[in-house]
Amino acid sequence: MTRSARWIVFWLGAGGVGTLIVLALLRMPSFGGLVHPYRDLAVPAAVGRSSPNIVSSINFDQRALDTLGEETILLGSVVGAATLLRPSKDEQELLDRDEGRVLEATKLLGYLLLPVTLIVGADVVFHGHLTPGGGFQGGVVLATAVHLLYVAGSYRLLRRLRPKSWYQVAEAVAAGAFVVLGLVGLLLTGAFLANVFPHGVLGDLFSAGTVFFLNAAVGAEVTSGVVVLLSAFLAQALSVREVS
Amino acid sequence: MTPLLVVAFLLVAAGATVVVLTREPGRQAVTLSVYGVLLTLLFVLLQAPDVALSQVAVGSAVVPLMVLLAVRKVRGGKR
Amino acid sequence: MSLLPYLVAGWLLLIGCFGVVRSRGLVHTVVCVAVAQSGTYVLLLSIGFQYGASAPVQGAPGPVVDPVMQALTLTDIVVSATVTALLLALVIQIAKRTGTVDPDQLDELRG
Amino acid sequence: MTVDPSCLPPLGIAIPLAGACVLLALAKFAPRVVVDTVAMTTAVVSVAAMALLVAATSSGRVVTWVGGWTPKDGSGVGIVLAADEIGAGFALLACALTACALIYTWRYFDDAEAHVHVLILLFLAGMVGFSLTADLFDLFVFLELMSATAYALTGHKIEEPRSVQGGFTFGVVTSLGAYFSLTGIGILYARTGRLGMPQIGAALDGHGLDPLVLAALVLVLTGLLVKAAIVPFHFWLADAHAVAPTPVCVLFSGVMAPLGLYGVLRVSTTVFGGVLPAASLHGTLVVLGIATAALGATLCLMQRHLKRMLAYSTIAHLGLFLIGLATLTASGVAGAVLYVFGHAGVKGALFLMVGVLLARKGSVDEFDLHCQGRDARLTKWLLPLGALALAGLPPFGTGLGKAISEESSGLTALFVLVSAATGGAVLRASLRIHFGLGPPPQDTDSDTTTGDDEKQEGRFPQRLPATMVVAITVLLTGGLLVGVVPAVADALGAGRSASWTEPGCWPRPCTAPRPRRSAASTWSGRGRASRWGLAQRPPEGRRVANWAITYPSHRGP
Repeated sequence: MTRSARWIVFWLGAGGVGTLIVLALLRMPSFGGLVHPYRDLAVPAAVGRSSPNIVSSINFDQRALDTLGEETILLGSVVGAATLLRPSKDEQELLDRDEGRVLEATKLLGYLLLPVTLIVGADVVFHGHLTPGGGFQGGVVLATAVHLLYVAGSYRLLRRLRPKSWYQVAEAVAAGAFVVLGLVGLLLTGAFLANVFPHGVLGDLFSAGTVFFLNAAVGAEVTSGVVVLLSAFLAQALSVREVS
Repeated sequence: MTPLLVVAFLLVAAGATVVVLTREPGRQAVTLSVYGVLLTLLFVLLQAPDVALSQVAVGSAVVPLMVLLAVRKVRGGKR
Repeated sequence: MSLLPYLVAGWLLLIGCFGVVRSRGLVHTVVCVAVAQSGTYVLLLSIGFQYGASAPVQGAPGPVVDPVMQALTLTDIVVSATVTALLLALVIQIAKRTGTVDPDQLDELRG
Repeated sequence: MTVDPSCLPPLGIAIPLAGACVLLALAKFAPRVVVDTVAMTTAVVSVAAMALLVAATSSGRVVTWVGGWTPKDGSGVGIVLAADEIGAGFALLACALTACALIYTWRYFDDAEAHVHVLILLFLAGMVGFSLTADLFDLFVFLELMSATAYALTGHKIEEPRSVQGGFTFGVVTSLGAYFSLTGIGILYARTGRLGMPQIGAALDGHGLDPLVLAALVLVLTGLLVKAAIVPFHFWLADAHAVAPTPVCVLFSGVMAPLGLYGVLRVSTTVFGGVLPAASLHGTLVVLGIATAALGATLCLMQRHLKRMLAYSTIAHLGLFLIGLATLTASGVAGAVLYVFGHAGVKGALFLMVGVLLARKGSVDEFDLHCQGRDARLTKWLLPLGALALAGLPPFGTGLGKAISEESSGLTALFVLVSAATGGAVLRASLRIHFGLGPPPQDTDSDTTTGDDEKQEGRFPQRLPATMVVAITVLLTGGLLVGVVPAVADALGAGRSASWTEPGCWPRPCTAPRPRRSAASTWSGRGRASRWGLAQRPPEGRRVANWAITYPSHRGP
């Protein structure tokens, strides 16, 4: 498709869709209104399962299948991106390059932030059913923490601390754990992804039943997945070179 | 609608426009990161702390980082 | 005024598409796809909002905003990040194989 | 031991997922034969589970509330999976094609560890989920799962510029389409406060078609029509399907693109069936279908790159399927679905045969291969046979499906022309390659994509591996069986069309006159109950009653 044809298609489509969207939006219920029927059902359901963070209860209990799909997308994308970014036949990963010089202050900041970020990340994962956050957010923070080593300028150290294939195994095991937890529900109650573990007391660390465990599984999966993803990009940008 | 919300919505709309209109991909990673922060602020105002946490981690850190690394590699490929 | 959130959401979606069509570099295209998707976050959260309601955490007294929409937005954000990663990976390979990321110079790109 | 059918739909999603996780965990250490065995076992178990599900649907729709969130007092928060004959049939088709693709793959890839297998299994989980879900947001999630794994698979041959570019176009176009769908889903949620398809449908019923509902319909269908490569969203398909690894092409053309159409059918009947004037929907979809079929057939005849030729023939057939489905009558839908099944077998076999040609001769270019295939024992006879089947030769499923859908759509001439053109193009190529028909063609047209710079795939074996022959034979036989075994047509409802027009059956009949409700009626779903057959069909009471949703009383007009 040529550039001008693309523009014609775009303006026709945008005109049509834009008009339609505006016409539709004029009939939307007004912003900030009181009517939220699904919420009125979901909130008592979450409280009934001792899950103060209602969003987590929806993600890991009421609509857990969505999250299973979401984590599968993550798994597929990580495997896909890692496969797409593999060194091709005429390329090689060269290990001897260490990137640039880094200011001492930056280095120090990187090393100082590392433990703090790790703790914050773990906290976000394990209190996912109690406070805002959860496996996904905490997992991303944890994975970022590992990569603070890169900010600190130590790509080689990062590579040593980050054996890619083991993270991939960890990701597979964590994603598998989600499925297994779902199947446990199927075995015990006949419903896939049922919340079968004791719900505990509202507000306790070990409460909300399966939500806690699914959260942890997702945390592990996201951590290892994002590490694999970032390492594939880092390797492409820093060390994969064509062999001439 | 509170003035704060109005401002936040308008900032997000403006931020997105700037990101799209930034042609230079290296600079776009920066505007994208700022846009991520604007979205985070909006989400906080919309009483969505979970979403705001995700957005700040993904939208203003991980994705811009991947964009930067991709830009770097793409430029390197041209040499 | 109460239409503003929805209009902003629609604007994000369309400006993202505009950017994709206008793009002269594939990395730019990928970023524009991500911007288009951010329109859906704004739309979903705006639909779930309620004046005076608090965040759906900790059993706060009084009404809370719609947690379902927040859960959907979370999923949406994950989808966005992963799709961006995959597309960027493809862009890196295109640049390697063809030496360019300008869509007009790539004969196979007809979209 | 009897299996409760309601646990089968989630198992259909969980089994391939579990298999993929095991494979990924083993990827680094396991020898190749273990990888292939695990992948194959997973696919076979999935086929068995989905076959059981199809058997169970013959006595009614199988409804599963995931997580045990069965609605209490008629209102619930959970996600619902619903399998009927068509949905379960699509899930079974996806599993069976995956099994065939994996048999073919047995000796095919040698470089990339187990990652291709992992991606194929995750792709399968997405397709099964998409076929069975009755939740609109889940539809989006599984659509994205199918898409994300599909981009990665399309661009898998990273050494080839065309492959990565095809994957990129595919990714950008279908992602944008999916975001439009999600916008539509959001708008529907704003109006109805629901995410389950039948629940949204019940809430919309009888309230007329205002711009909001119309916009939501257009937006949701956009993403699905992009996936199905319907004009004007067709252009990405040929670029992507022509460059993907051959076994993956089988899945793309055979089931992924038709699944987009299945989504159109499911959404437009379950969600919008009650508000949409059937005639206008039918008209629009038929026009789109005719344009797609005509364009696909024309472009198919013009190709010399064999995989592109097959890809354009897929576009043409998608147009025909859409016309069949758009009738929204029992026989039209059944015919179209039968056509999809027959086409999947035939097209899959054709793709694999082209893959064999590529592996042996190092080219997929019709001109380049002229006279080159005289010694090919397998493809020499099977490729022309596949071409005839593609054209709709009677004993094949394509023939029966085409016959039923052309009859119910009344567009016989179009069906005959389009299928003959696509079959003819393949036949022409096959005769040129294997029998040296006509003079060696000259390279005159520099504009068309040639197929001679395609890289060889696989290990280039001296003897054709038995696994490849088995995969081709199974697919072709499958395409034949769909046509000759009356049980298949029966199961799809072609033989008992009466039951389709009964209320309570899904998809909802749009031909029956629908009582208009006054605008003043409330937003309750009570009027809907009778149309879902709650009153008339007590024997199925328990299952159908699960669908019935009452609405919180504070809901205003």
